[in-house]
Amino acid sequence: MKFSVTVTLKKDVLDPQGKVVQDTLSNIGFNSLKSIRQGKFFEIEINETDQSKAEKKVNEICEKLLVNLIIENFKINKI
Amino acid sequence: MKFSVTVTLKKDVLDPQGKVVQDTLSNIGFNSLKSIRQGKFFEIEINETDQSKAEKKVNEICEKLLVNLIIENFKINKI
Amino acid sequence: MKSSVIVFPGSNCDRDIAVALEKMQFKNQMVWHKETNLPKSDLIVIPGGFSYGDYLRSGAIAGKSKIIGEVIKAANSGCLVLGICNGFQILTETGLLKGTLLRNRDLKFINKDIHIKVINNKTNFSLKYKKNQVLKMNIAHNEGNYFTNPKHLEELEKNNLIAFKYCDEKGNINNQSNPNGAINNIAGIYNSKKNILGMMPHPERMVDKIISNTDGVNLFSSLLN
Amino acid sequence: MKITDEIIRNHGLELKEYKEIQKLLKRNPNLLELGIFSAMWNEHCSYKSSRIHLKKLPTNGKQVIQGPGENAGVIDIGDDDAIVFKIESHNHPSYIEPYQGAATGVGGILRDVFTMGARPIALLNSIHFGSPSHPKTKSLLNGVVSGIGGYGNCIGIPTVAGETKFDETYNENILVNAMAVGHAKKEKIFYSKAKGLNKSVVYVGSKTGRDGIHGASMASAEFDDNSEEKKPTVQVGDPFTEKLLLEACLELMKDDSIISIQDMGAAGLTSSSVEMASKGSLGIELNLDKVPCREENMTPYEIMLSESQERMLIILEDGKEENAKKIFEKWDLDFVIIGKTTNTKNLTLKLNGLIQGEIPIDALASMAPKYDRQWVKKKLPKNKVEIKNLKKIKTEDALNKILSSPNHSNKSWVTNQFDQMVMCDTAKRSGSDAAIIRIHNKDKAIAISVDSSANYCKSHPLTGGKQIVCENWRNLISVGAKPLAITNCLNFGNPENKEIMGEFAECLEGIKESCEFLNYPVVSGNVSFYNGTNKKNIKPTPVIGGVGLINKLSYPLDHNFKKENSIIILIGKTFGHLEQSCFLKENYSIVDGRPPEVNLLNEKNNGELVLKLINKNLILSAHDVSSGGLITALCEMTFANSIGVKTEKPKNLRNLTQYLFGEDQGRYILEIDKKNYTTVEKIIKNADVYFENIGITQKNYFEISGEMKTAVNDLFKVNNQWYNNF
Ligand SMILES: Nc1ncnc2c1ncn2[C@@H]1O[C@H](COP(=O)(O)OP(=O)(O)O)[C@@H](O)[C@H]1O
Ligand SMILES: [Mg+2]
Repeated sequence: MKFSVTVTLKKDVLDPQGKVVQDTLSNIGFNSLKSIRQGKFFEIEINETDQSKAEKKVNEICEKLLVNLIIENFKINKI
Repeated sequence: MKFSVTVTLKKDVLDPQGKVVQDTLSNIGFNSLKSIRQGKFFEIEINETDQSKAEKKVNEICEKLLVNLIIENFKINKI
Repeated sequence: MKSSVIVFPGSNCDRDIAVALEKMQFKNQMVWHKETNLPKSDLIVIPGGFSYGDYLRSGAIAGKSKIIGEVIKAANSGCLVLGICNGFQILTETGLLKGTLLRNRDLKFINKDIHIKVINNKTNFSLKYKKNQVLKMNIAHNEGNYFTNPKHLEELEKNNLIAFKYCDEKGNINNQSNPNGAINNIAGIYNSKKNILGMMPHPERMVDKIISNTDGVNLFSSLLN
Repeated sequence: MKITDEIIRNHGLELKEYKEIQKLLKRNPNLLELGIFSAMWNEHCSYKSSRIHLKKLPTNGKQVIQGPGENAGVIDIGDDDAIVFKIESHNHPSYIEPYQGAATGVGGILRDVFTMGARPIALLNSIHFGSPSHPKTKSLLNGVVSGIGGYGNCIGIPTVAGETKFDETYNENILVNAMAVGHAKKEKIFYSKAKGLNKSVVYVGSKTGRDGIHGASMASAEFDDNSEEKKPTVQVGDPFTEKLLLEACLELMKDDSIISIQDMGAAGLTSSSVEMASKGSLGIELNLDKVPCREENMTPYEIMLSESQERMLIILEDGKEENAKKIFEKWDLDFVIIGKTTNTKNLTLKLNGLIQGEIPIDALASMAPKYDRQWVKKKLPKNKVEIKNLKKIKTEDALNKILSSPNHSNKSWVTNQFDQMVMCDTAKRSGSDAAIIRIHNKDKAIAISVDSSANYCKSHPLTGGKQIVCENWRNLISVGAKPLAITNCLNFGNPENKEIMGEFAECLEGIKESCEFLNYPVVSGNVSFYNGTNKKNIKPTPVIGGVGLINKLSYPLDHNFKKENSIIILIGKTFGHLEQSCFLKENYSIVDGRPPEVNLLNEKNNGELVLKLINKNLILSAHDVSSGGLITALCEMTFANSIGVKTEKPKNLRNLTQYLFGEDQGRYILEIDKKNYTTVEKIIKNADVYFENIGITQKNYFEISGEMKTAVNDLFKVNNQWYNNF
């Protein structure tokens, strides 16, 4: 079973990458950009046929390793 | 208008990050994991009310700056 | 004084810190990350480098290693812990130190000599320095942009838990003298009990006149007291 | 599958070469075999156009332990210490994907060095980009610099010196050359020559994926407008795994388990296995089903031609397999016995027991084509530039132009992205004439520098070839090191063009003359041909990487003025040679005429004298005079400590502009404490070396009497502007 996980920085956390990208874009003439924030993306495949069990596993993987819960949020989607 | 962009490595391109994450997960006891690949995620907000125009802009931003087209693929979604 | 240096795959300042510790007469041991027992030590050092390639987030994977559990136990019972650069990142990932280290402000790796000011000189790590003394140190990192929430920041400032701040040659702390965007120019912090220090600059690179200078020596000699 | 002419051409082979293959095999090759031939016979692996010329280089000397032919050269630096070093190009991959191309270039050269049993102690690079105004330059520069840093910083080896240059000749073809230097014990050098029958052939490191299949052929094919399409073969570097591989290999090398070891570089498993067997006059048999693969269903063709990084092939002594395996498992690396040595002198490839291909090793190695390509000599250009006819420019303005030009600007934007201090033995970092690296736990050190002069080489390849070796030698002398040996990376255009081949042959002749005269042998190197696009070739750009020895590092010398009121002298004669100079290029956009003459006798005498003075502790700071001439060199000496200088105009005045900006060779500027001046003067006069007393240091101001006086800090600012654009 396959899932995608998106990890994003929490609202009040500084996003230096997003900021530089935004500055660069406005330097090269993209003025309509309002905001851009950068995060991570994972594609996870798991040997498990029961969806709710699988989802629980992925959730655990996120909380234990993939995500720094102090500064990041995450979202899981089945794909 | 808001979009999400997911950037993933092309098939057959080495993903050193994903590999280390996978090994670590199996070391800390996640045995059912089949594969994990890492990518990037962006949330982009744009001052533009026409969806197709907005999408075109986002596409351009991706190709010009966010994505390394040589080794990465990307997908845009309206959110 | 007994010290232990924890070695992770991808650590690369482990030898450097060992050389500095031995030069300062510490009895030092290297501890491989797969070991489950930590030798009895007065000081544990988590060295700089790129543990696990800094993949995922710098320090994240090392923060999950077996030996780290032992480090946490020792730290909680009062053992002195020093995390330098990647070691600082690992300490924040384990929660031993609060806050986090984000990408540098301009997204580039930075290696250069910078200046830092000794903010608290009353700890086991700093008592040989003068208050507000300006030190020339070397930094080498991609993710040294210290960030924390406003509440914790206030706690750091109020309880004198900031070890060092970036400054210029003359001691001015401002945006120009901030190499990586760290909040309030923070270069190193203590935990509330002040037995754990995390810092981005590399004191072990400043113990030999032929190579650089000796501004790092007093950090180690403070620890010997 | 039928092998068509098109398939042959797609493999970068000429039809006549294919005929040769049929003759050697006495049959038609299958596709796997064709792929293997194409990898081994391409320019990159076979050196088919260059071998005849490379043979002429001097490669011997008391200091040489291993010359060209191994993974890297090895020299003796006294006691039981040896230095292992080599330079290599990664030009084409870096143009296609600058970050990964540069990163894997660094990874590759590091493996060459630690395969020989050395712990890498320093990295250097020579990078050449197109014109700053070219639309691609900025992102290529960014990508290459962060790629070099990304790899070196992560693995924890300091990047300590290099050169960064811009010229429109590299618009469509940048140069990325990486050099690695390692330290080994003299008695513990490892070689690639296989020995003994039925020995285990072991694969260690990363898994094999479909990376860079046909990269080796790509690296030697000229670009055309479709080259963007070749992209998916890009290799991705994994410095973390390389660090594990480095530590695991060095751990295994502590005892004597290893008979032979070879990294998998260009043409991966193919070239590594063939090289080991060929050097040992043996056969080798590989079971491809045993090779650790990253993707499912990889074909023998893909496995043999993959250029996945961070892999090694090792031949082990009998009975050592278990222990070796333990070491690699400790470091979380794959370790698989994939074959054995045989007496067949064939490369035998099996899949699940069935033979997939079988080729005589000799056919791949010693019988590979060798061409004596046509070449033409280049005459010394006529004197052309009439200085008198040029529009007058104020000295100060001309100096500012040079200091703020891309090629002369302060490089800290680049070098601050490299960890220069890790390992804590870097006594002089980038910014100095040569980097100084202390040998760990000892008080001796080595000095290292890389240099090139494409304009000189273009104008007159013979002189240019001579000049770069001398400039490199001078850079080492300037930090007090005795130059010992060099490595070289020869970046040229299309060798099938006889002008280009002439540039190659004559640059090499020049290199040879200097190396011979200076007892400065070549111990390793690399040739990169086909640098160019659509028939437009780059200027000939040989790059020299030199290593020298400092016997006792009590006081690392640099080029920064140390105090006020010291006496400044200039060693060597000034004629005022302005053709091909930086002065003409930056101020008049003139790149014309002949390069400055190289007088090897003076070069040697001057260098040896300077070294003697330094060794007697009579010199406060030293700097060689190179591009930009005397005034630029003097200026560079003032920056670090804000100590300026006051110089007098020369007494028997030639043209002042020529005097200040001329690029005559073999010159050094020395700062001497007043109290030592008479001693120094006596030594110089005894050595019969020409020198001039040109001025005195002073606080804060850079002054040429009656001509200009400017605050040092202002000049420094000018020197630091250019990279702010990035
Ligand atoms: N890409 C680079 N990597 C490391 N160091 C560099 C690089 N480019 C330039 N440098 C350093 O900048 C300084 C100036 O370079 P250059 O003008 O080529 O010196 P020189 O004329 O003495 O050969 C040198 O110390 C050189 O090592
Ligand atoms: Mg020089």
